[in-house]
Amino acid sequence: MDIMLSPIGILLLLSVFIIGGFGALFLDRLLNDGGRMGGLWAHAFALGGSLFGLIISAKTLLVGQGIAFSIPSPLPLFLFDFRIDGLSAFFLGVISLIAAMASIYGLSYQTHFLGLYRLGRLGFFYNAFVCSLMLVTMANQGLFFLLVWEVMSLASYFLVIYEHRKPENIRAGFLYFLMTHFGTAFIMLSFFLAYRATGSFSFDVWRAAAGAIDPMMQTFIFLAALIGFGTKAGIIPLHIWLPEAHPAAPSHVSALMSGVMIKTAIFMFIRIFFDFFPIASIEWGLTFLVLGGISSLLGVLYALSEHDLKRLLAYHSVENIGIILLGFGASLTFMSLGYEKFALFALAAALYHTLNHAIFKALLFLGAGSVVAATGTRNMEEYGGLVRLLPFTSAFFLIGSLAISAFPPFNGFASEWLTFQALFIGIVSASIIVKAIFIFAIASLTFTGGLAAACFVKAFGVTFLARPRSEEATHAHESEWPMLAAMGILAVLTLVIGVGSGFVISLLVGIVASIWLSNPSTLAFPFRQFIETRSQFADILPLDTVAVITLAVFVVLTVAIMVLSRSRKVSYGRTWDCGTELGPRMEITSTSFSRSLITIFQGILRPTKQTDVEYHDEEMRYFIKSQEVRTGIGDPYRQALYRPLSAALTMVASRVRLVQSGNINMYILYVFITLIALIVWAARS
Amino acid sequence: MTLFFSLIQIVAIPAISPLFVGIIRKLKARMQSRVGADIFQPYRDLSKLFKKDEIISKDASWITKIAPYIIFTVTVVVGAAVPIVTTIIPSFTPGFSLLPLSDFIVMVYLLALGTFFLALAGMDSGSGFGGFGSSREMMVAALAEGGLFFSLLVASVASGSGHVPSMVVSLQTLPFTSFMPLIVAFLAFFIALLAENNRFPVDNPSTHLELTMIHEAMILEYSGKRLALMEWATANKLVIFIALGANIFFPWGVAASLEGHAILLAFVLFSLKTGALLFSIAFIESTMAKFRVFRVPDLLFTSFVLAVTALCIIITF
Amino acid sequence: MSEYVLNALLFVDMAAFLAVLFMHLIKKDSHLIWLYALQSMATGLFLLGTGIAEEERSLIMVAALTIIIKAIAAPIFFFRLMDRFGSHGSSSSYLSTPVTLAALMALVMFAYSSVFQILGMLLPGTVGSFPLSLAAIFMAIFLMINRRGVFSQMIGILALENSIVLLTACIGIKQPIALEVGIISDIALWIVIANAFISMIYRQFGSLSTSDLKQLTEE
Amino acid sequence: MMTTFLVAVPLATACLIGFLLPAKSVRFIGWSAIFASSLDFLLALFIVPRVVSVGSTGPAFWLSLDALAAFLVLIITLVGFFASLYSVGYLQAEVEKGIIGPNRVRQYFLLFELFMFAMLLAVSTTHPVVMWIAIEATTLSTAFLISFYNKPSATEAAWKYLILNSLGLLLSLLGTLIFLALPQIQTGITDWSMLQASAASFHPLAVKIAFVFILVGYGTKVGLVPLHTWKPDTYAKAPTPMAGLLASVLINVALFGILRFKTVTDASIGTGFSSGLFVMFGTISIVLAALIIFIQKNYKRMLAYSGIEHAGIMALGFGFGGIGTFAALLHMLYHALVKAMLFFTAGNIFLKYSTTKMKQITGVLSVLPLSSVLFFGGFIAIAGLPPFGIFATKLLILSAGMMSYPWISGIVLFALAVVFFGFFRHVTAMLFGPIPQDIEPGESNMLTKIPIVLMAAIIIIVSFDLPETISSIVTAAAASLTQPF
Repeated sequence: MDIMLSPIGILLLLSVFIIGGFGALFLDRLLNDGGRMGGLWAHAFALGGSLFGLIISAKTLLVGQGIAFSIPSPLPLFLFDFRIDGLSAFFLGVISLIAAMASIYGLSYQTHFLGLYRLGRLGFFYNAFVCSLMLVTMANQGLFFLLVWEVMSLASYFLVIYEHRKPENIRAGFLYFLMTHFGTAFIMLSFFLAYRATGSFSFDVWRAAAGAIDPMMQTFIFLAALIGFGTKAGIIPLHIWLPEAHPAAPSHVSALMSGVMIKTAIFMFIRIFFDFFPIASIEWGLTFLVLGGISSLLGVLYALSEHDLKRLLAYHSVENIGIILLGFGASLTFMSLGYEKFALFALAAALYHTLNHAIFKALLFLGAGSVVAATGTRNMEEYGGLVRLLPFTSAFFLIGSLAISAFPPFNGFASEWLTFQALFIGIVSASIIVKAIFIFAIASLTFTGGLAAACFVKAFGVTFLARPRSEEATHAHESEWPMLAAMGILAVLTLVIGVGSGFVISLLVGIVASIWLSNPSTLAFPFRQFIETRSQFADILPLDTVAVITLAVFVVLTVAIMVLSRSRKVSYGRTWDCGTELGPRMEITSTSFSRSLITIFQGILRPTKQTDVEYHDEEMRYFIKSQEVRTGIGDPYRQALYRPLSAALTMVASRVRLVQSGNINMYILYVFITLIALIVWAARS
Repeated sequence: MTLFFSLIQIVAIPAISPLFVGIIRKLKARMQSRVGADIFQPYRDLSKLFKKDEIISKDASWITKIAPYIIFTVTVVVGAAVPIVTTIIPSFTPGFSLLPLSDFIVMVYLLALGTFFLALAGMDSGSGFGGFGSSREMMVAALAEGGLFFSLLVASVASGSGHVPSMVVSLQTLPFTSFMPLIVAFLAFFIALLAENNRFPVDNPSTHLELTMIHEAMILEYSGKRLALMEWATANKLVIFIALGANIFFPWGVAASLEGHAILLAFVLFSLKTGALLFSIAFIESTMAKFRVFRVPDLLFTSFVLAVTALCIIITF
Repeated sequence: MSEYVLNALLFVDMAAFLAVLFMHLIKKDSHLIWLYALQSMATGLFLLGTGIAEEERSLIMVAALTIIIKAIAAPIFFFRLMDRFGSHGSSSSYLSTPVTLAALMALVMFAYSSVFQILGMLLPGTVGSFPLSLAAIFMAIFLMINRRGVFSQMIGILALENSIVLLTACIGIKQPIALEVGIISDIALWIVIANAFISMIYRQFGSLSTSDLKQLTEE
Repeated sequence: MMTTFLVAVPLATACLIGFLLPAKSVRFIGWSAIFASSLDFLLALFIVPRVVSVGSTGPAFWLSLDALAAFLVLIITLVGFFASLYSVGYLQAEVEKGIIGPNRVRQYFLLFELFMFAMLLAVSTTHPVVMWIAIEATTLSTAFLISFYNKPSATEAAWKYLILNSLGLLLSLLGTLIFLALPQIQTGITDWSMLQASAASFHPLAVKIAFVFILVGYGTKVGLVPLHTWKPDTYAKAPTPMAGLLASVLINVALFGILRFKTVTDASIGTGFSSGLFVMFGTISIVLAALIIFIQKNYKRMLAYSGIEHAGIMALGFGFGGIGTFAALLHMLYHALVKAMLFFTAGNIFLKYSTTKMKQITGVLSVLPLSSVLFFGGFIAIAGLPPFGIFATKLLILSAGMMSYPWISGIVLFALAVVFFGFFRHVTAMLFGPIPQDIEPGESNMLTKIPIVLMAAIIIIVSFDLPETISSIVTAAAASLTQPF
């Protein structure tokens, strides 16, 4: 057993990040170069650490043998209990992969903050964030998990408010940390309820005692876990922090947050509903299906109405989480209906989409980061014509857009196709309600696909094509090679994982099977057999043939036409402009692009339009000096849910404040009444 | 033998698609009591365009240059997997057949890939028309996908398989009584066909009037061989949809084997069915007025609802 | 102890109780001081009586100390203080007199209620009346609640302390002399500090009414 | 012998400052105070391991330290040392700004040393009445410290502090005397062990009523709701170093008093009665403090209510028993350190902005780089977020509570979330944002910076790996609380 898979290996992994983090702070203080060396040090160590993590996860999967060990702690209930089995190895792999790419990207991206903010601080919190992300997949004890979970939220909070001179970042950070804390309170509640039901915080005890919990307690545990982890995943009513926080963070961090951090919630969903308490009734599966459907549909609609590039991508994370939850809900429903094979298959689809979304969302965010760094603004209306100035970034962003809109040879399509197959199985199930919900799920997935394609035509078209719409867009310049390298690798990955879908499906089915088949004592799980017998999965979705045929026909066609029309001349003239000079304002903008779809879905989006007209002189009101139109979409969550909540809290608090009336006689009366009441109570009890 | 037959299958749709366009124009002309050009005119147009020089806008990027090729390839690739006369799947070497391509989800999304690049090409030249055309096109495509997807899903559930050729085979054996949901699904599919191929109630293929054109706006900037490819790809797409509509929802007569007489019978039946479809398209184009843009979503939602009702009927009984 | 001594001690206990009762009814602060002096004198005598009856030399010493400090020194100190306040030396109460009397009566009934009956029987010595001094304690607290004057709150605290000492004397707890002296010196120090504060309040607020002491709230 | 020397040191310095040193020698007074408290701290460091090994130091002049007392002595001397350091710096800054005259410094340090003496005496005595006298002495010594600035509002706060605390303490005197009057113990000096030994024979009703008097009495001193009303005014108006000391250490001393009697009551009538009272008081305190912090406008009052909330958490911990007791004791240490650091950093903010209204304070991060970072660190610690110890103790207390009072633990969990909500909103409003025009950035003198940095270091050390001696003393103390001998 080489050191990689032993407790020493894991501790070595953590120490890499600790050295990276504190080294960065120390270097930042030592040499006053604005933290450049510290930042480089931090990102280099983060890269090393994530590659190390990748190796560990790969080895664990190949050897098919999990690791479990625990380190005692001075406090009674606390126990630093580690466990890496198939599922955590997979998530550890995804996290390490995206962290590695983000670190490569970060190596040169961080120089943009030089002179504005200290880079050592960014390096420190970045390492803390990646380290806690990895620990979340390994924790095997309730309190240890909560500790790591909160460290993750804290580190990501500091990264969100890294540029603390911008007030909107502070607001975003505030909302983010508040919502995560609200979510953690619910997670704590569900863990305490589980502690009360099983008597211990260790997940192994929970696994053993799963059957013995009475249904009422079990529903509470599931409900609290749903709300708690739902807040972190960004399910629709609890998602309001996501479009605020992800764009505020530095781009390689938002790639990590959007690609991987929200996946830790999915990881815990799978752990709770399949690993600890695999006794969930069918209602839970259907709830997840409905939530997934709503999240995906509304997520893509809100993305359509956005004209801030990074917020658009953040809303797409909500949409893709919805798709993952569709797969997850389907597997839960099949589990409760007793079709183990289909449940395994649906869960593999969910995991596949988790992997795919992590890759292409990271690619898109890194691309957006380069665009924002090049132009200095996040507003898409000021982009345009960047395809010539940022050739590589635009190519990678295009590949990312193709992947996210689920077009065949790319990985997005593979996982969406699998989710479709899982949902199709659901239609022929027994009861009417289940059928209806599955049809709703398929409908939401179909429309999500179509609308996502529309959204990314807008995103790519407005950002990269045609003429620059603003001054900054004309001065854009291509990002340095590490940033391009990171994006390049991710772009190739989207193609490779898409085309090699047969192999990836067998890998995922192996991982999913490991949840149920790994015997508790030795933690060995039959992963290798699934790899060997991957031929059985090969014919499910052979995207490789699709890719080869399309490429072949494309090449034959191009060559043929090139040869045929070699004698024809190609001249470059002005775009047809009906005689008037085409200015940058005459191109379509992102708002006008999505206006038609917003008007169609106005029932859901409630678009708002505000016109302010300024006249030359107020009385006469004939000659308009300037007119401003502000369009936006309604935010039902804040009006209907969050503002009334805080207003109620303030109202109750102002009532309670009257206790401190300032009158000393009243204070003595409080003491006297408490005394009398307690005496009477003592005498009676 | 199968190698030769597979090559024919790939070449067949691009070959006959200009003919279909010619027939529709001829039928429309006749209904509007005009003589109209003869049915082979589109072939001449294409060859003329291939011989002409090209002007590309200097604002355009490599996407404008490459998009026509991608779109045309997509239509050819999907066309290869659509059963026209026989349900045998073309395969070059034993392990390498076009089976994966014939999965209806792969088809729908490949066609969507074509539309994606078409929209991007539209926006690339930076003119107002192109941008607006792409916006409208993506709106229609997004909404039509629901109806299209669900109607094919009804057929897939009825036949129990995802691949179109095997769908056709098993649907042929279906008893007449349970064909009612398939008719409803066909209606939904037909509306989706009109929307996807920019046919009449949704978009006017023959106009260049800014207000009414969606598809034409996107290829406004093209000229020469790229314009030819675009026109040809649109024609291919039309044939694919018609072939799907004809063979899935009216499956009888599609030859299961390669003997001569079965092929001949299948050929006759296929031309009858497509003739009827072409006639109905032409009929709609000459009698109905084009819908206002914001009434198109209602049409597409009706197609979606029709398809969902068909699905519900199929599942419950 | 003889019958006669027990009756005398009961009478002294009753006197202390009445002193606290009357504190509620009078308006002027100077009368308050007299009543406090009366209560302290009664407590001192009670201690003296029990000390003599049980030949407890330490108790007699404590009694003497109480009388000197609480019955004599404190009131003189208060009177010298009162000259400076002039017309402000009176304080009104929140509840009108009949309602105050009703409340006091309720408190007395509560002190005599079954809750404390068991407690009374349990405790060793039954000199004087345990519930009576308990009632005095509750009334002293109620005095602080009811009166608006800062001075009367201080007197309330001191009356409460006297009734506690009286109660412990009733129960018959034998405290080592050092602790008794400690408690009395605490109270003496407290009186000095409280009066310092009262003069500061008078200097800064210009009046002794607690209704002026209302700025510190949450707004 | 050690304990008497420990207790005597502050008394000696008080006399030294009071009589021997002239008022003008401000520097010398300051250094003697620092020397005294550092000596005390070293003594405590010396005593605690001995108590861990021996069990309790031998009685001398009624003074003996068992595990619980030694732990509290450690906390008092530790925070006292930092408070004295910070007071010197703070007063020096205030004298420079002309808020107070140099001769007031002498009065401050005299009362400071008396206060330290009273607390140490209260913790180390064996006799309940002597403990009462000592706690009464803490009230008297701090009364003038609260009205230190001679403003009407300071006097009002001091008066309320004096009256309410004296009322509370008299009630607890009554409770103590009833406890002592219970039949069997009539002979002279009684100490805790004797009380506990004869506890079994007390009549349950008498014990209950006596404990109620004790709880309401000392509860007023701890500041449990509804007896807390004097606390926000006092901490808002007292000079910040003193407010820090009061908020962090006095709670523990008063809680110590209640805990002593809790062991006696538990010995006689079982833990049901006292834990029910503790849990009830704890929950109400947390809920009320949570609500008022939410709409608070003054950051010193906000810290006061946070003190009330943490008093509630500790009361909950002791009420839940089992792991809860251990966690609550540990919570005492963490809370004392973090609350003191928070107050001292708030003091730095007050020195710079000279207003306590949070509305007028923005951009502290750029004005006071060090204090703001520690203030934010303190906030993260007090709100119970991971890297710091309070996260662990909060979780332990809640999990202990989950077993016996599940519904209450649920309510408390969400009340703590509301506290975090309110606290976080105010802290972010203060820290970030532009620098106001008339404030020039930069920390004040060195002595206001060193103590907070040292405290931060100690908090991190104690949170990450609890030193052996401290964890053993806390386990010993918890054992003495849960199963009385």
